[in-house]
Amino acid sequence: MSETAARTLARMFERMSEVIEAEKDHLSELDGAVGDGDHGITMSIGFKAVTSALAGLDLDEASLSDVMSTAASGFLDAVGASTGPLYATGFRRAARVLTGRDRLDLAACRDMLTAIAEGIRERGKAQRGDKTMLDVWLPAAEAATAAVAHNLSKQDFWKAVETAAENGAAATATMIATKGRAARLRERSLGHPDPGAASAALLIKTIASLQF
Amino acid sequence: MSETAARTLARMFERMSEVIEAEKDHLSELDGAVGDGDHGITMSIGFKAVTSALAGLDLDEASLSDVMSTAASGFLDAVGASTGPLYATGFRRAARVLTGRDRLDLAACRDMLTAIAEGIRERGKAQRGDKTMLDVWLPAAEAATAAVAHNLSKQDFWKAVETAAENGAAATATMIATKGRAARLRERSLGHPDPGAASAALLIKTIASLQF
Amino acid sequence: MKKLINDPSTVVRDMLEGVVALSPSAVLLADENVVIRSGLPESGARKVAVLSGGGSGHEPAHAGYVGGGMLTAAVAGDVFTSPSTDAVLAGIRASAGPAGALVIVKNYTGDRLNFGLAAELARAEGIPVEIVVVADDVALKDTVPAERRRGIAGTLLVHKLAGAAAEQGLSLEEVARIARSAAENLSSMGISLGSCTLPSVGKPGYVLGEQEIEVGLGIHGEQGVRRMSIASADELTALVLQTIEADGKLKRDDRVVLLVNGLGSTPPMELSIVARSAVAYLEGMGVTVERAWAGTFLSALDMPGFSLSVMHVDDKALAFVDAPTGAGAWPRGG
Amino acid sequence: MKKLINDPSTVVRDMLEGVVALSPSAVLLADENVVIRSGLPESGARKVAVLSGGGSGHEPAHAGYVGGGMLTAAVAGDVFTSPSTDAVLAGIRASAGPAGALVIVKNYTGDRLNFGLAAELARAEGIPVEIVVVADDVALKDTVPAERRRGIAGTLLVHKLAGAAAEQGLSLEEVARIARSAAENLSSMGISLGSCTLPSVGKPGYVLGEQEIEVGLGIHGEQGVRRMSIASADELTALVLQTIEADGKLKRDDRVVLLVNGLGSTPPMELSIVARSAVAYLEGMGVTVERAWAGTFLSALDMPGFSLSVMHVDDKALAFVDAPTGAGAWPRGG
Ligand SMILES: Nc1ncnc2c1ncn2[C@@H]1O[C@H](COP(=O)(O)OP(=O)(O)O)[C@@H](O)[C@H]1O
Ligand SMILES: Nc1ncnc2c1ncn2[C@@H]1O[C@H](COP(=O)(O)OP(=O)(O)O)[C@@H](O)[C@H]1O
Ligand SMILES: [Mg+2]
Ligand SMILES: [Mg+2]
Ligand SMILES: [Mg+2]
Ligand SMILES: [Mg+2]
Repeated sequence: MSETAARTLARMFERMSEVIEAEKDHLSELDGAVGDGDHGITMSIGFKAVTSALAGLDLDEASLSDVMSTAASGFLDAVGASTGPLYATGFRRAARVLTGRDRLDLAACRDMLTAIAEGIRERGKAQRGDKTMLDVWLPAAEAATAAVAHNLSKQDFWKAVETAAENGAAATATMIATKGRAARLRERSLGHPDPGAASAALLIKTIASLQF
Repeated sequence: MSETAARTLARMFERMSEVIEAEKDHLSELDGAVGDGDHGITMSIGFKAVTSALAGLDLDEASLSDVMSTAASGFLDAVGASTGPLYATGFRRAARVLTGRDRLDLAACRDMLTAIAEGIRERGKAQRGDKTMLDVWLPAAEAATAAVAHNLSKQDFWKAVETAAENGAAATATMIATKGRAARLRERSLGHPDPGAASAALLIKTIASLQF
Repeated sequence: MKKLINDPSTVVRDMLEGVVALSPSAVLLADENVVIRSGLPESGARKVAVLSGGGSGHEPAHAGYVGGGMLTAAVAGDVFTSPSTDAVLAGIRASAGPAGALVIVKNYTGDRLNFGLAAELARAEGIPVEIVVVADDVALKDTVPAERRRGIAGTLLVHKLAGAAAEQGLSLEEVARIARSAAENLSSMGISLGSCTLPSVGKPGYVLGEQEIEVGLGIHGEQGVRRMSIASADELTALVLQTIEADGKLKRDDRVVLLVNGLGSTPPMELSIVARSAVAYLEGMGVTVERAWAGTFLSALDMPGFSLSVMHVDDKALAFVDAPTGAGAWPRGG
Repeated sequence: MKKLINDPSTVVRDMLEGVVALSPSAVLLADENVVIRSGLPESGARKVAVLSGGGSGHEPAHAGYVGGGMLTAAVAGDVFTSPSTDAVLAGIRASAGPAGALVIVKNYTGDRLNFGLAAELARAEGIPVEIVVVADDVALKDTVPAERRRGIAGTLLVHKLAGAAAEQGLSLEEVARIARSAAENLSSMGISLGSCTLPSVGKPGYVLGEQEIEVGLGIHGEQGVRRMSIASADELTALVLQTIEADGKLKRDDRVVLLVNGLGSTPPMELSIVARSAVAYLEGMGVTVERAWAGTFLSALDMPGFSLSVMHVDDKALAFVDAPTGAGAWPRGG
């Protein structure tokens, strides 16, 4: 059982990397409007580093937690953009919460999403409404928590998570940035979605599509 | 008698300053073709400094030598172009050769011209044909020496000196500069008269016109 | 773009190799863009390590300040890009021992996050680490809250004080306290006469008019508070110092040190003229200028312009300022 | 023209006032643009004075090199104009005693004449004076005879050796001999990426194309040997060092010190990259680089570009190079 779950999680990162690759230019464009235009590049470098780190892992022996902490270290090889330490921290927290677990059931997925969101919050010291990726990860984690509490089906669980993420990303267009580079522009960031939120929604959509 | 001679010599410097002032732009233009375009300015500053230094001198008490050495010091106040130390040295040598003399006869004029030429040669280490002011002062001094040797009249003396100066200045247009800033241009200086030679010819013409 | 480089993609490594080739006091790690003070004793015998760094393009910061009595290590990112957490961690590991490390960070999100995470990872490995964030730029004082001010050239005064304190053998806690107090006593602001050109981009970030200057811009060419016409050195200097004054950081009888910084392509003649204006202004308002330096200390690639940094000092701080250092880019005299 | 100045007509005085305001080791004469080392003993107790100077616009040369162990006085003319004989004489009088003065002159007619006449006048007053002319620019080696080569950035190595020798209390004759030997062992050459703008003129002396550079130009923007397209730092460095080699001044097993000089607006990042190239080239040809520095040491106003200076040294010369100095602009380390 442990084998399969670790492989599944590794596949999740591969798919994430593919999606980011496909949306790379679009993400950089979004960052061009409010930041320094490199978000597609930094995410691409980050997830490539993750998949190549995972390629070095013996997935027959590795635990879920091993996969997550390998992904975290891989992300740290990324060029020093804001996203590097944010996702690395998120993945580290997820590795911690997955320790000793060998099944990717809905409770594990809820805990994983929550750990990532908390890790990003802790590292970046941002709050909801600050126009960052947190405006996607937080509502997604909350939707997952509510879905488990209401005993939703797997399909409905992932539907709820994905919708929360998409709504969160869309909402950033109406926010004024107060964190990261976009913060220097303040009002000028109004009307533009946050690139980090957009990529976060893509990642969550990818996880949802795997229907663990 | 000493009074009159000193006054005459001081008047010579005044007239020189006036002539330089009138030809200032033209001299700078000549320098623009082969040098750094400031020869009119440096000569103007130099001779203004000379006349203002002489204004501080009691001409009823001063000797010919006093006038010359005051002119020399005055010239040293000039901005630091090549001409400053060249003329200052020339005038110092002239002051020395006029020491103890109180008449501006033709022998004194010959010695004065020769001393100026020698001072310039000594200071600048240039030779005839190097395309400098020396190509005017040297032939002028030689013409004066020959004129005295041949016992020429005052009028013929000054005619000979003036002609030698003018020919010397004209000849610099056919020379390649080897001294001063124009030397860096070498062949490119061919065809252009030397500004320092042109101003030297103007100065000698001014002396000649006074017919001491 | 005309730049004295080999390849836009190797500027950082080439530059660091040049820095260490010229500096007997620093070595470059083989696999990371980290410059370390040479001749460090073995881990157990080390004093508190003082680290700094950030994106490249700010030379001589930060590698130029590596040396006894100043930085123990400098971590260099790509041009105008924070170094990775890994690189920072490698720097901490290579330079710090049980006495710990003080990490001095300019207030940019990427730097705060990467240096912050590296510090946390180092702590998990048993190395005590303290972080000091420098946010000395007063230009945006009416635009952003104090904690979001940028870190600019004054940062190297924090390096100096922390490095001198560490060299004295003080504890990490003490060194951190001294660095924090330096950061709090510090105000800076810049004025640019033009933009800068990233080697990888090849053209300037923006173009100013023939007579136009940008007041209060950041060291990556970020927007300032306004554009205006070029004015005299006296006027521009007064403008900067008045902003610091209005921020409540400068008044009669203060004792300060002054840093006149060139942004990358400002000739020494102009920096001396600005320095004259700044000293005269400060002395005119009754401030004592204890030390003053002019030079290119923390640049923004090839940007023309200057910044002024003013730090309040007492006798103790001055002693740290005056303490000897082997860092190649720290100026003489003052 | 955007420059950090007050008035084109006061740049020199303003600049010098700035230099001495920042340098505890130098004072400015009230009525001449002459900077003198502070705290000189009374005339009879003075060591040999070492003077230099020339037109302004070459900052930090020459005032920045005034200080113990380097220059005793620096005489500044207007921008790119030799100082007057009077000013030089004032400098000699103020700095020299019976032990005499060594005057170091870059090889320009105006400088040679004014410094030369001042030396003569000083001698007439009883002050022993020796003159050393520096003509280190090899760029025009195939165009002008050796004695007409220009003096450029290497000059400050002559300042350093002469200053260190004087500080040791050596006689004028000895100090002059050491300076002359330094000048003879010295080769320099520059490459510019653009022109410079005189404050009083307000526009650049010439304009280079987008990709064009000028090889071998002088420090007042005088013509070089040729224009070519920008090339890599490695290539440009090789070009300069090959010219010095071809002049017979560089060969396997030589021991040299290396000065990488910015011409006024070259950012430190680029100078470090050039330094890396130069050290690698020299070491690659079997030359030992005993010391090396990069910085803006002798500029041409706001000209972008660099020059390299190479001086042959033996142990004695190296000891003078390494001797301590209080001159603010002399670099650390090396
Ligand atoms: N403090 C923060 N907390 C959470 N997310 C942040 C924070 N600062 C920035 N971000 C996210 O990072 C994104 C930018 O990432 P990226 O462009 O890769 O890095 P950089 O800003 O360093 O160029 C922003 O769009 C935002 O979503
Ligand atoms: N070594 C020298 N000997 C004699 N005259 C010289 C020498 N060098 C330059 N000159 C003269 O000086 C003139 C230039 O003077 P000026 O333009 O006033 O000074 P600068 O060359 O310093 O700008 C030249 O035209 C030449 O006649
Ligand atoms: Mg970005
Ligand atoms: Mg970025
Ligand atoms: Mg001229
Ligand atoms: Mg001139």
